[in-house]
Amino acid sequence: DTTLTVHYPMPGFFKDVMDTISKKFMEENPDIKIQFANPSATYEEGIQTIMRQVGTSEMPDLTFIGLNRLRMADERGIPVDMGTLIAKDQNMAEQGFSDNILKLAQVDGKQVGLAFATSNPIMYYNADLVKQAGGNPDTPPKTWDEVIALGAKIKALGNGVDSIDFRWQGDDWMFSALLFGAGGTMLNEDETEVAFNGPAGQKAMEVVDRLVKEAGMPVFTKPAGEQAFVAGKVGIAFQTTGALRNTIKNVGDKFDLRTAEIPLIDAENGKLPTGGNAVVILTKDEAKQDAAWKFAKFAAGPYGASVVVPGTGYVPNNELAAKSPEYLGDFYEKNPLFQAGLKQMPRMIPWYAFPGANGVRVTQTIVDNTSRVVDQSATPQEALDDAASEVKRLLPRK
Amino acid sequence: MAEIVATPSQGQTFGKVSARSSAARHEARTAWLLAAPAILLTFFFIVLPVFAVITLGFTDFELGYSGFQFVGAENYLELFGDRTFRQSLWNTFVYAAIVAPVSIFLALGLAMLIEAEGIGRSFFRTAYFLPVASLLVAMATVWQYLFHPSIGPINAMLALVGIQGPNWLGASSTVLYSLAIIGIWQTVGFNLVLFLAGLTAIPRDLYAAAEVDGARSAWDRFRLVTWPMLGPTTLFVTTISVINAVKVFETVKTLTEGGPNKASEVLLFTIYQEGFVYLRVGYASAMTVVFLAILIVLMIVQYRIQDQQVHYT
Amino acid sequence: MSALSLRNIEKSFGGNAILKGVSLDAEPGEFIALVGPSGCGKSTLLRILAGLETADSGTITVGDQDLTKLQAAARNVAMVFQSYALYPHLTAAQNIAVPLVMRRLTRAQRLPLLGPLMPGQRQAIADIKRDVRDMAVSLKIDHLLDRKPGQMSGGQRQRVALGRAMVRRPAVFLMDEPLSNLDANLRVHARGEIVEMHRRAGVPTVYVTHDQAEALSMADRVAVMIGGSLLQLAAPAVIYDDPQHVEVAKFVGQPRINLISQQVAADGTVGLGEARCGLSRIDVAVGSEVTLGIRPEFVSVSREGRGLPALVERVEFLGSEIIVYSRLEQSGDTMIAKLTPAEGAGLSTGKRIHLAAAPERLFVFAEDGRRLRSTSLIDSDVRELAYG
Amino acid sequence: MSALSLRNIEKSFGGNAILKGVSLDAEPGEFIALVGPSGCGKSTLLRILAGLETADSGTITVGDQDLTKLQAAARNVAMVFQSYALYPHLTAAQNIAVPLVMRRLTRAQRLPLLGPLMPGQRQAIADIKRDVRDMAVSLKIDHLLDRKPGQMSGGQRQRVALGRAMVRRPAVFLMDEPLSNLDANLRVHARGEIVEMHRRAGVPTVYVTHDQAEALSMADRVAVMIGGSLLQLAAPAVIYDDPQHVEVAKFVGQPRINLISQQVAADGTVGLGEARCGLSRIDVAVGSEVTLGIRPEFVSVSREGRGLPALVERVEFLGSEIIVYSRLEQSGDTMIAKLTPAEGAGLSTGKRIHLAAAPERLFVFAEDGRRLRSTSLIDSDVRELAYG
Amino acid sequence: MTSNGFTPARVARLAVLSFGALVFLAPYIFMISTAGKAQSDIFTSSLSLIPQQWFFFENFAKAWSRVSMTTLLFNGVLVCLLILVFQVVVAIPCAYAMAKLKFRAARAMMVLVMLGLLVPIHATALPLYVAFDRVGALNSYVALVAPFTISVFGIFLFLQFFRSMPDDLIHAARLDGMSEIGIIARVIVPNAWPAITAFAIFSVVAHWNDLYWPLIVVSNQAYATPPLGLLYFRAAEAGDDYGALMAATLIITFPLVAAFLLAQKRFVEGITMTGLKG
Ligand SMILES: Nc1ncnc2c1ncn2[C@@H]1O[C@H](COP(=O)(O)OP(=O)(O)OP(=O)(O)O)[C@@H](O)[C@H]1O
Ligand SMILES: Nc1ncnc2c1ncn2[C@@H]1O[C@H](COP(=O)(O)OP(=O)(O)OP(=O)(O)O)[C@@H](O)[C@H]1O
Ligand SMILES: O=P(O)(O)OC[C@H](O)CO
Ligand SMILES: [Mg+2]
Ligand SMILES: [Mg+2]
Repeated sequence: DTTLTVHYPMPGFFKDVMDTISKKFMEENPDIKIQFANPSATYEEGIQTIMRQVGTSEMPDLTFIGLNRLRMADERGIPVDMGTLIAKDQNMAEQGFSDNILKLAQVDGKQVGLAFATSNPIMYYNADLVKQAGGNPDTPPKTWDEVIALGAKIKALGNGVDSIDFRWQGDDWMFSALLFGAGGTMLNEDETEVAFNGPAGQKAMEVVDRLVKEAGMPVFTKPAGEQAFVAGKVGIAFQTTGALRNTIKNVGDKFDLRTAEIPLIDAENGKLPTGGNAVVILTKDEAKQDAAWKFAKFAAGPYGASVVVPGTGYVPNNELAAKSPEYLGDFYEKNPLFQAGLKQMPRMIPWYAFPGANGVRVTQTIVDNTSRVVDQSATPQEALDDAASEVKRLLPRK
Repeated sequence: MAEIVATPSQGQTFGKVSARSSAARHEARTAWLLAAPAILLTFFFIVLPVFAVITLGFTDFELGYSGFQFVGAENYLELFGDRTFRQSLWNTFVYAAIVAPVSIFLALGLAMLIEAEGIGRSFFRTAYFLPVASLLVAMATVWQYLFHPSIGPINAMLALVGIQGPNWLGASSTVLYSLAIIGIWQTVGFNLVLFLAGLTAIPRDLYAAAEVDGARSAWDRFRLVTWPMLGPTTLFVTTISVINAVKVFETVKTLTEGGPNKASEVLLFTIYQEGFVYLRVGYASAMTVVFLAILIVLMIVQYRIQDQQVHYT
Repeated sequence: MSALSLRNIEKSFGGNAILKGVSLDAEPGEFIALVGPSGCGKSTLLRILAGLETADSGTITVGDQDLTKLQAAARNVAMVFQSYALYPHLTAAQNIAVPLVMRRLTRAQRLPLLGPLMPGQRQAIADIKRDVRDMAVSLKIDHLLDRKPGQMSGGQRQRVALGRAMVRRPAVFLMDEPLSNLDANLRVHARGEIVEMHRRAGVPTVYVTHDQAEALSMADRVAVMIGGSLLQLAAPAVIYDDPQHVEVAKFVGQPRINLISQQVAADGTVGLGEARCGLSRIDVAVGSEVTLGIRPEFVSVSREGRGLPALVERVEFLGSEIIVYSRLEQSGDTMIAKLTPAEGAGLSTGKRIHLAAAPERLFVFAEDGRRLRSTSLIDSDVRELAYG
Repeated sequence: MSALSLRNIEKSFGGNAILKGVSLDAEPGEFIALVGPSGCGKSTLLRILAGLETADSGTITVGDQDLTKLQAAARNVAMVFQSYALYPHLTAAQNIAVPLVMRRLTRAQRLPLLGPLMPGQRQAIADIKRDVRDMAVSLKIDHLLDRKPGQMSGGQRQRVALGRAMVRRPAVFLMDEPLSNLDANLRVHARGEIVEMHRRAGVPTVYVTHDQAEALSMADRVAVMIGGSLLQLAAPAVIYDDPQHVEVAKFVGQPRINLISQQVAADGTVGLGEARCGLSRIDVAVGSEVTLGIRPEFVSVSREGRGLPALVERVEFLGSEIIVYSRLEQSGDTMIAKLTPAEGAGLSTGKRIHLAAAPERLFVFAEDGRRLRSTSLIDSDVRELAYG
Repeated sequence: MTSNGFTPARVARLAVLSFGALVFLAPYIFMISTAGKAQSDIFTSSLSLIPQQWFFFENFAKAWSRVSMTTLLFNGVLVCLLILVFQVVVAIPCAYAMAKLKFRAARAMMVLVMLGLLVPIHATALPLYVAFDRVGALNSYVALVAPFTISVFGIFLFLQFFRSMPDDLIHAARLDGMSEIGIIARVIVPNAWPAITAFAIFSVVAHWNDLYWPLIVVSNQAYATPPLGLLYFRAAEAGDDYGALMAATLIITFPLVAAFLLAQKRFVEGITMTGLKG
């Protein structure tokens, strides 16, 4: 018998999903036992916990790492290289792991994990408020200008109703959504210069600024924004599709919840960052590695995806799951709210991961400076410049 | 004693001397034995770690990497220029400067009211003490909701009287004060109980004497008897309150993560971030040393000021 | 009009009647000692007088002013507490100054920082300082003025407490066992000081004590309170020599008065051996139970001859006197006799002695404790005179 | 061999010599009272005896056993403390049982849960219970055995403390002011009980008090300690009537002895008015300073006639006696006289009186306090006899 | 002092106290109300304390099943109990020696105690973490308990209390034949219950609620203490199930509140007697 210790982040999203998957896995593999380590609240805390535990007996055998933190993990030599395991396995594609999908969890071509849950940012809106504000909920805004105009109208409803909640807190993901949507990048090609303060970045940050100035977006903390939205006090929210299931539950039948694709500054070439995480094998124990590999494939495989997608709102990361009637089947037809994320899948590119030891700090710097724009204590330009110079300092000197 | 040890031959000649020192030695040996566990544990869990922190403060030790180098005062120099750390120092100071005095005086006032009141003493005592006994991690969620800018009860009530409530935890201008309110809420009960105990210990005769002496108003009696007699309690309460305020961590960790834009970054949170999140133990140790130094200086200053005024019977 | 007058003061705590209608008048400058066993209500009465406690009924007047409804702070009454109740954080000088500061300075003048800016404050403070010093000089504690109570001995603290009470020239002066915290020698000395101080101040004083020696030696009149009632209020000698109640006789006098229960004989007399007293028929019936009292110093002891036979149980030598405890052979009552060393020489436990008493020294008390009128007789007179 | 013997005990605290070489022997069954003013070292001596404090030098023997090096727990010495020091959480019975439990049960037998399983424990406990009950019966507290100290009166607590000390039949019995927490009446009563108990137990006892009446009335011998030295150890009457040191005379006797400084006259005499004493030339030179002492009860007062003129300063009425404080017109010394109420009748402050004393009642003390041999003379004898 | 009548001053006093109590209890009122609400009923635009549907049972059931509440409570009780027992067992003999025995180190120890009072676990957490890591003791009850086995605050508190205990009592015990350990066990401890209770409340409240240290040394749910458990339970993103969270909070808060209610009289008494008031 083998016992695998599994660690994962964001129990709010994944607790139920993990329980279901591990139960099923243990039924199918009676000789392997799954036990969970304490989950971490965020991807960042997750990776920090693992980094602290490396080399100690506390280190779990498997963990789920945010896609943007795989690079950091790899730089410290934490994950087991899955290349050899894949080579042994031979029929990955048949199990639904296309090359495209495998790529999501590669760092410099090295397979460090298997993507488990993938997401992109979408627009949630309160159809009732949109209607009250004179909009048509069936044709949600397609550009940021339209969003801002609609937001201003919603704000004008008064009665404590807020217009927009743009989820800029926590990490740089939503900023990336604006930046990539404008065709920008974080650093230049060879990662020697900061690039997010270029024209694309300026456009991105200006959107944030205008959301506040023109559409009256308030300064929400993360939970405050969520709560206000599900309470029916916010017109439009932008955040990960992964939060969909929870949002549906929290809204109940208080109002008519809808979703739509997120506007892009560059509607033609704009891209979106891929959120989510990948399962990573940590154990160096050969015997355990086999069991771990089995579990990793199971979780990231079609069965896993068929649990993750309906249970959270993530988009399918496994082609088999997406297409085979055995798994998701007619799920999307029956659940139109889930379609927004699905439709955006072609635009998904990797969530950019900064090089070096200070990755977490870098993203924190971007968040801090975005907050200055949100609370209007800095202009977009100032915020970008400050962020750029700070990030430059934090990047590894080459 | 020292001389006797130095000249054992003399000690032998006078039986009386050895009798005395043997009894005294026996007592001292017993005392050592009884104190030994405490001394050992203090050494291992307080003294040694403090020295370790001081030492680590001069290294570049990082968790996850083995080995480290001594870097002299580099960490301290870096601290000097660290915007986050300066912000964090200032925030901690502001927080403590609000929470400690308010929670002390509020507790004192409430304690006197409860003491003067016959009924419901144990109800009030419990009601005010409850926050002390409850999980901040959990209560933070409630506070987050209470403070919610648009759907929160506090702003809803303010709206009833026509006041546009602030964005309590969301705005960098108010976040620290909001945390201070929670801090006060959590500390008052503790101080209150201490003050209640202090009040019961004041001899009733002193109040009688004050009345006979012509202290007509409650304020006069407070100035003449209550306040001076509570001196030692106040000293203790102040010490505990200041230390606790400087140690604020849980609310920041659970409610704001230091944000927005470091507006609620406080010392312990910064140390935690550096040490356990960014894993820079050496740098975090240097911060810890500064933190300890601040505590010690604060206490010395406070004792100096209060010692002159506090009366111990 | 008396200087201080209490009329029918009643007080109960939670249903227990503690004071059962106490009335008392003091002349100007009179020193009244209030004695009684512990718990009889002395402190309660004093606290009512001071306004620290409110009576359930009754009135208090000082001079021609009715104090009953005034607050303590508004009465011009000073009090010295058993615990002294000095403010531990203030120096002796500050302690003594408190009542003056409270009365002479306005609220504004007392403010910590602003006070000195108020008009007249400087002058008033200078006056207070002078008065405090004068008081301290007269109590011989001017060298202690800068000390705090914690740094003073019991006797010194007591004087500071006296100073604080006297400095404001009160209309009435109250003291609640001010000497009970002092040791025996200091206590005797302090008695003299308080009497002296009282004479100079000339203020009516009520002095509570449970030490009867203190009461007898210091007071103009002694009020004996027992169980919430004033049983007798009279000059010390009267209290001692002419007690109106058995409890008064019992409480006053050291060693305690000898008390013997007896039935009134058919001839209407009671007595001890040959010393007999006649009682009035109006007061008491033949055969009813009465109590005879005789003070130890009036019991005479002889080795042989007349008197009631008794066995010595214990002899206590006290230097200038000897106390003999013996048991009467007939009745089994214990009798205490107080003798000079010469008289008591050679007495020891187990010896047989004879006790006698002068009939004019016998007190007779009725069953309810009241003193009965009696005529002293010697045995031979009885048949002729008594019960006539 | 004496039952208890202290040899040359010395003790200092932080450089202050508290005991300056104290030696003391007690016969089997003797009751010794140790008196002295507060702070003279009485408790310290007792604590050294008990082994609670170690002496700097000196030896302690009980019977023929040298205790000096033994720990308190190993000495068979019992002590009753001023505060009684009863265990507040234990009942009276448990309190009394403690010393027996500690001595008769092994460590294993005392264990909370395992104890009862040990062989012999049951029997030992039954014995202890019986002994405790016997003790309680003899102290008349058997009805209190289940109460805790908090539920008992002062007198009852004191008896429990006595019971705890006596139950183990100690070789020496020590008491440190056991009565000082009781009120006056109870104190007189308790004195008798302790003496009685001591007589029955027959254990040498050292009894510390600062109340001289207690010492005189209870002890076989009284040890007067002043400033860390034993000044006199003798029977009570000897201490009172024949003090060997001025401090002893001063400390014993209530009211205090009258002391008057005088220079030895050219004829080698000193005296008070006509009552004069001759001194031996060997003891003291003409013109040197001595102190005359006369007890208040031996001062006689007359309104006119012979004797030294004096002004009455204060008259204290104490029921059975009257104390008169007066100031000698010539020397300005204060003199205290103790009179019967009859003798004192009519005296009041400011009256002029004449004081006289019997020469044989005069004590003469040298400057260093030693008592001087003296011969009593009356004025007319002086020329002929003195300084011969 | 406390008359039976309702004077205006008294009414004002009661009003102030009651209002204050209401403010202090407000978070609990919301907590209880939320614990009874369905998920979609919690964040609404209307303020209502009364749940629309009665959801207490569901929420408590969920709280109980979604985190292993029994494990959390067990861990909390075990850790607090172990800490308390060690602290008391270590501090009492030490405080006794410092208060009642003569030995040269007493003075130095007093200084150590005063300094120790100033050093919170937060300051020593880093090296302690490194040390526990090195000896492989992370994620264990040892790691949760060991650093708190010494409580300088406890020593300080007991010291104050013992100083006020009469020397005579200890002398009597020595004369009765007790060893020093015997004195502690048979005389000191039975009479120190008020102080022990007061200390117990301080200690249990602090450690039951402590998040900092468990967060650092525990990553395995089997050793999670209540606050840690709640932290995991709390939604990481998107308002998760607040009703269940509040129910869990109530479950975890209850033991402490009950303990305080039971012990409060002794607690106040204990503080009074330990001379914290001076
Ligand atoms: N505030 C109170 N509440 C209830 N009972 C009281 C109160 N104050 C006094 N008593 C009771 O009233 C009685 C008289 O008390 P008081 O203090 O007047 O006695 P005392 O004569 O001064 O005694 P002592 O000589 O011991 O001082 C006592 O039985 C006491 O218990
Ligand atoms: N442990 C100690 N350290 C320093 N000084 C002490 C100590 N114990 C006693 N003393 C001093 O020794 C002197 C004698 O003390 P002791 O207690 O023996 O007096 P005492 O005769 O019993 O007085 P009292 O009648 O007041 O009880 C006092 O001055 C006291 O201050
Ligand atoms: O939740 P995910 O995995 O979609 O990641 C999105 C970011 O964390 C949201 O800020
Ligand atoms: Mg009284
Ligand atoms: Mg003593």
